[in-house]
Amino acid sequence: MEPLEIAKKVRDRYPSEFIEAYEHRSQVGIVVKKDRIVEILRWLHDDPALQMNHLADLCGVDYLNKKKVRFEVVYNLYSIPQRHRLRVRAQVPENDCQINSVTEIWMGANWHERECFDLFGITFNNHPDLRRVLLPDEWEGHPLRKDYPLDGGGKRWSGYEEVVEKSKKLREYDFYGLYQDPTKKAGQKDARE
Amino acid sequence: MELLWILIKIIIVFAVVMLHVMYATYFERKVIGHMQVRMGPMRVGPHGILQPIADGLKLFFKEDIIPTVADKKVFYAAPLICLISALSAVAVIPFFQGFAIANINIGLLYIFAMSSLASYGVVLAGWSSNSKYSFLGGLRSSAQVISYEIAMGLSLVGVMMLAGSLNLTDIVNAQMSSSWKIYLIPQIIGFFVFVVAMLAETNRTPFDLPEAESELVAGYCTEYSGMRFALFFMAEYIGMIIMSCLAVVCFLGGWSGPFEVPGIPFFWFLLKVYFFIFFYYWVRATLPRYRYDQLMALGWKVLIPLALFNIVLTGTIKSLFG
Amino acid sequence: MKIQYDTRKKLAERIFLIEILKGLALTLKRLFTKSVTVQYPKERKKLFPGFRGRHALIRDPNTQATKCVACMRCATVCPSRCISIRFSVDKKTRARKVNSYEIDALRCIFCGYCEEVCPVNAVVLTEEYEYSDYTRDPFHFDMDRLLKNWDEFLDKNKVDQDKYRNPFLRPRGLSLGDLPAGKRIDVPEEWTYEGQVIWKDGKAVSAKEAASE
Amino acid sequence: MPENRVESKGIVKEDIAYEPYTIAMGPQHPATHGVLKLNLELDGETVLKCTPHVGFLHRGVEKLAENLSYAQTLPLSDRLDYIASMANNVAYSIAVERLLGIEVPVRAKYIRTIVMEMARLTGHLLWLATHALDIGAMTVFLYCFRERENLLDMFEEIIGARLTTSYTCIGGVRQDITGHFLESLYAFTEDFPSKIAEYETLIDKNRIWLKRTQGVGIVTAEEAVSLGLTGPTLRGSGVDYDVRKHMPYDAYPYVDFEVPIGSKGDVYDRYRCRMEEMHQSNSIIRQCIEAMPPGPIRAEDAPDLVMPYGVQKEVAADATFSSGVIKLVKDRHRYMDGDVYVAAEVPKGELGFYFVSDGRGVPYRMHIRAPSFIHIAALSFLCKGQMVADVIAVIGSVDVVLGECDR
Repeated sequence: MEPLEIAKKVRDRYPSEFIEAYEHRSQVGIVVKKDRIVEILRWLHDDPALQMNHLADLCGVDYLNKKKVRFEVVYNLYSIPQRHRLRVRAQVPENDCQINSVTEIWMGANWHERECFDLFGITFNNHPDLRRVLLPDEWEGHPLRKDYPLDGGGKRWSGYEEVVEKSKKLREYDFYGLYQDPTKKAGQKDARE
Repeated sequence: MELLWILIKIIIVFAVVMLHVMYATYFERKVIGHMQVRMGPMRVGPHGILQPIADGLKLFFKEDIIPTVADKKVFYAAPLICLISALSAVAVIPFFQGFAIANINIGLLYIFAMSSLASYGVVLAGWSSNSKYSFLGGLRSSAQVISYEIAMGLSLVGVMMLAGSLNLTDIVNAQMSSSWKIYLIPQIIGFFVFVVAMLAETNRTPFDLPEAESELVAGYCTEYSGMRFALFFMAEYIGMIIMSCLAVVCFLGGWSGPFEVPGIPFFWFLLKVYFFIFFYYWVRATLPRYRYDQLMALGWKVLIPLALFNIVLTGTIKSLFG
Repeated sequence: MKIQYDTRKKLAERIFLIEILKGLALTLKRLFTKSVTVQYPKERKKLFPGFRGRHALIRDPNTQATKCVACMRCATVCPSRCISIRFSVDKKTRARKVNSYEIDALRCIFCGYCEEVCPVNAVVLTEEYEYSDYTRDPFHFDMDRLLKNWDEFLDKNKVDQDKYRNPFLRPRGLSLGDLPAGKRIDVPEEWTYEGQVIWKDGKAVSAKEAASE
Repeated sequence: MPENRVESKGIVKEDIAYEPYTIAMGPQHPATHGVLKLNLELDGETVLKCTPHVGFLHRGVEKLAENLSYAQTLPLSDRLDYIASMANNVAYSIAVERLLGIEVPVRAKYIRTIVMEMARLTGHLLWLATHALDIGAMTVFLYCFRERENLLDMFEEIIGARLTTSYTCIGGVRQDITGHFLESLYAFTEDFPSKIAEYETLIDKNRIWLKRTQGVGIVTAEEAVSLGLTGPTLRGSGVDYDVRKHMPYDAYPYVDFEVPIGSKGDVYDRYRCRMEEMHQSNSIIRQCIEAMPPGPIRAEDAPDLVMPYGVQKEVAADATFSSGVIKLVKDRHRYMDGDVYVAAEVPKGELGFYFVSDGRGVPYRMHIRAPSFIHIAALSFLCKGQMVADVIAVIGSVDVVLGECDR
């Protein structure tokens, strides 16, 4: 089925949820509200004419100061039997930063949603195991948000000082404990200090 | 005088066995290397000939790390149990006519006893390390021992029946005087069971489960380092040599050969043992590893029934043809 | 395409371990074939020109200094930002003069973009790959060090600077018009746009020859 | 975590003081292919629960890409699946080209297809090597590396690097290939089927290999699709989904090849799929070599390598350096608002790039759909109820690489 037709079908079926449809480089996407997202995606997944059974990708996007609604969760769907593709973008406002989980529809969405939670701080309701996946559990902040500075903003993750202390302690067992740099005169400080 | 002669024999055998252990490691690396289109050790000496000495030195001078949570006494004892039991089994091997440190009448049983004692060392090492991987390795080892000890013992019953003795020298002499010259021909099933059990008994591929490096890191010897690790290593290779000797004595006619080599009475014996050791390496280079439960299934469901069938067959033939 | 495989075995195969014996035969055969190992410190593989190794600044044979004109293209394109250049501009001629050129080799990811974009072929990644050290300092290359790297590369590989051709100095397969003036150096016929190779009748021939036949 | 009711191997044990034996497999373990950590809860040697932990190799590629131009991000794609970096380069390039609307010249398409299939061979060879080594067949490991080394030598010849190649550029490839490369590659393809036969002699019908792989780590077609598995891992379960056929890119529409499909979805089926794929890759490479036409290797309208980001004005103002290696993009409208998701079939599965552009020379958001990430997520499903030794076999059969997973 043509992707634009699918977008039309979604609009007809869920007029209150539907915001817009667009085409870019011959790829079609629809923007919807987040409240009934599980219902919409389940319909796309189960409908015999659509059969969007492959969740190719799920990720978050942060439109800080660009759009009215700050976050979007993007579902890239593909139908292996029908061979058509559709992108569904659900808007998630900053003050209500949560959306329902789609793990009941696709088991594989589990880690995608964990990653999105980890890097954007979007909470997924009804998720079986919502923990950070790529970053340490005690990490502060969500790095892929646009207001998160590239260099980490000078903030240290908790546990950083411990590691530094430990490395200082272990330095006496280091190779450098024995090694004397012949090019350096005595009393000159090591470059690593 | 008798005692002195035994002492001299012990020293000779000990030195020879240790030399063989050293170079068994070297040849293993060379043979497997060339089978895998690479070269093996090439650095220490011409074609790496001094590699075992370098390895020994390295292991000897390495720091001996003992985990703080280990059961220390057992941790110290485990490699010694392995090594001593393996070495004491050498005592009964007849290298040529009349040359065995102890020519005892229960030689075969003695070897079984010693080789099962060696696995206690492995089990204790796994237990005392207080490490999870070591523990699993030790458990696997104990499971492996009970499945393969029996199969191996039963596979040799046929030989005992034909030779009518448990004395290893007598077994060889009985073979030479029999019409087949070697027991491989009438005992082909027993031989097959023995070879498989032999690989399993010495924890070699495809049955190297206690130390399966891709699953259990290094199994029972994960926490061992330096010389203690080397003791396990030596025990493994001595075990290989003993099992090869046993196979040669029981199935391939010991030191007998198609013709006599003047001056070297142990020529044929060594040649056959070397072939078996080569076979160990050859199998290691070729086969994947069994899974733990599959190995047990093979032991109990295939090898033990086969060995029992072999006993019945041997008994039938012996009673029919005398 | 459904894969067709049959792992059932015949009785003879089951009993006599045929497949295991085949495997053993293969390893025994390989025991007697020549090994493929390269005994590294004794023998070395010949690297292909353009191997992306240690950085160097090409020493201009006329001036004995760098060819760099401080255009900042390499520093701009570098994805890991490991190149830092300081230059001064002559107020009258508006010519730029390089004051310092530094590469932090530990930051570098060896993508080769710098040598590809350099319009005068000043910076290059040499075929030198053995330059490990015990401290970090030696990997912070300044301009003298980079020029010395080039000399060392020429000496070590006995390369004639005039004849040395690195495919990044003139990327293979680009037509002359696409290249800045500094990159229009003579290269083997095969590297030029006109001389690009295609496959014909079981061997690689240049497209020009194939067309003329 | 004491529980009173435990179910394992179909036997329910109730009302016993019970604590599962937990093992942390990794991040330093010989068989976890990098820095993967699996927390296993065992009953004897049976796995009750398997929890993968990743992120040890997280480098923040997605955040970095938001601050680098499209061309500058390309070398970072080498570091995703560092075993077959050529494939990542191609996948990244086709995604950016789709976003910018650039059509690649035919010769470049063929060259890319060749290197992509070579990358698939290197990836599959390394997979087979480590998979066999994990199951204990040590010799296969070195035989595979023998061939892989030849392929890496060819990579070195065309671009000067063996592992982190960065071979493609937006709109083509960076260097043309040479005659020596073509000839050695053709000779390799003639020889390679006999090498595959050699690996198969050692393991394909070996009874130990069959026992270790058949009936282990079974995943049905529905489960596999639901889990999001792709590539040979999905096709082993019998789902006919290959990005090269479903959404052809580069020269794949012009070549003739088949997609091997398994039936049961166990470790052995996935193994067979990849072995067949190696034959298919070999044939694709030969077809491409024979059909490759002469012509330009970079698109006319491809963006400049020195994408003026940050120092844009300074460079543009200086007229001396206006003639770059590649022409500057003339029509700026190429960089317009919009988003695309483009996937390519890399050795591990479907590697997709989701780009959001806001009209600058820098991606506003880049998301990498890394197949390894999803495959590792599926490990807890696949390993449940298996034995410790099977966990190793399953990890090997789904073929993960942690550089791609952690990004």
